[in-house]
Amino acid sequence: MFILTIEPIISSVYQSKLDSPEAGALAIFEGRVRNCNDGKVVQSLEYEAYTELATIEGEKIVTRAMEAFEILNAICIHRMGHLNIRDTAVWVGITSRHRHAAFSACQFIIDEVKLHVPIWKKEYYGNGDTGWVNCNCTHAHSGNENQ
Amino acid sequence: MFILTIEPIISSVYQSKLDSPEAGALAIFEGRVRNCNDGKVVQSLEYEAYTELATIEGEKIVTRAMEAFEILNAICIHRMGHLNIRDTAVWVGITSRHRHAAFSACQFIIDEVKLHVPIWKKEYYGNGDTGWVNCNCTHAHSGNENQ
Amino acid sequence: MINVNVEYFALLKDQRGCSEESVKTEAKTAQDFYQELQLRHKFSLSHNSLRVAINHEYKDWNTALSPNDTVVFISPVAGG
Amino acid sequence: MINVNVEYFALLKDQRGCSEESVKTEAKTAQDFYQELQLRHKFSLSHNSLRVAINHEYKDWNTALSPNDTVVFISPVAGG
Repeated sequence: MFILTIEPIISSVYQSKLDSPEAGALAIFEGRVRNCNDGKVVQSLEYEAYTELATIEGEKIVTRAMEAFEILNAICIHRMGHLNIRDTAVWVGITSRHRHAAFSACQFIIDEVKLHVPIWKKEYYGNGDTGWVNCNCTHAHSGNENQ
Repeated sequence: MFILTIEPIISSVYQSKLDSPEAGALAIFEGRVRNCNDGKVVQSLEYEAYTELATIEGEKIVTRAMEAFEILNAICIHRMGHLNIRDTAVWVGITSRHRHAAFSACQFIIDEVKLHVPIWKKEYYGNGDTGWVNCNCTHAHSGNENQ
Repeated sequence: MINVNVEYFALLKDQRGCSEESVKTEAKTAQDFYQELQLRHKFSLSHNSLRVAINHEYKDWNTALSPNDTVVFISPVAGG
Repeated sequence: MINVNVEYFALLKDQRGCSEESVKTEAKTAQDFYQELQLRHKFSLSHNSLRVAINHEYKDWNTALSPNDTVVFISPVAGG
């Protein structure tokens, strides 16, 4: 299951969906908004998605994980919109009988999501500038965003 | 932080202790009671610890993880006493700036805890037998436990 | 001359100043089409830094465009 | 002849039928001491499957015992 949501991600809500009497292991990864990136003070950030393709690519990744690892279930949730420091941006939860498969699948999903799912992140810095991460393109606060 | 507890482990309680504005990653592992082990139906189980040494060895493992990996915080909680299927037996939570360190430290801690911390697990099977896991020693329900 | 729908996200949306437009083009491939738009709108990223999706599917840059295709140029992603 | 405190856990506690006892012994090392107790109480596991802790610290089997040591024989652990 892969979901894009604008609601805050509550770990316990998704954990309860993973409950299973056969599951001996649960591995969870949460990506959270840090107050600092590349040496710059980050105040908040905004996630934007190309929703149709992001959903398709996200589901493909979760399906590939279910096939490639001995796991029972896999959920990946990505938050959209404006997020503050400490907010959870992405949540991945995996259940399996034995723990190694859960860890491997959890890492696989977050690695693949970061590479292939069309989601972008705009950082808002302490000095008023903004920048699209990975695009080498910080804009000054007063600058023309169309340049 | 390494803790032995007889109380149910509530993930959200320990997650909130790991909150930090620098943390970009949170990796969690939960070991849960499965309904099946080695082909036998498990109904419940009991954890027993040599408390003094378990606490010392557990703290050593968490300290080694803090030194060996680029992480911000690490917590490991192990439940004691009688547990039912789906209950959380062990909880490991790690925060870090970047995700790889969190995953590595989380796996390191659970691997080391399983190897070195003096905690034992007695399984109660569907047919009334019991057995100490890893001791090659299932006992029939009616048998003399002193044999 | 065919009609193609373009959706913009993130940096490209900021640089174009809109999120969607319909464009008449003689471009034969996705790459030709991007280069045409890059010139017109002064997009800062070359096609080498981007991927292209046509009708919600990642495609090669040399894919031919068909009338009414929905084209999205995908700047470096940063989910997670 | 020295006096040593022994604590039992898990399988060894079941096989001994108690969790703690004080034992007078002439055993020089932890290994000698375990073998003495194994014979007396018919413990099923040989010392090769166990580890030994003295005064809440893992020790080698050839560690010498001192009066009033607390000794724990640790059967294969199964935490997690």
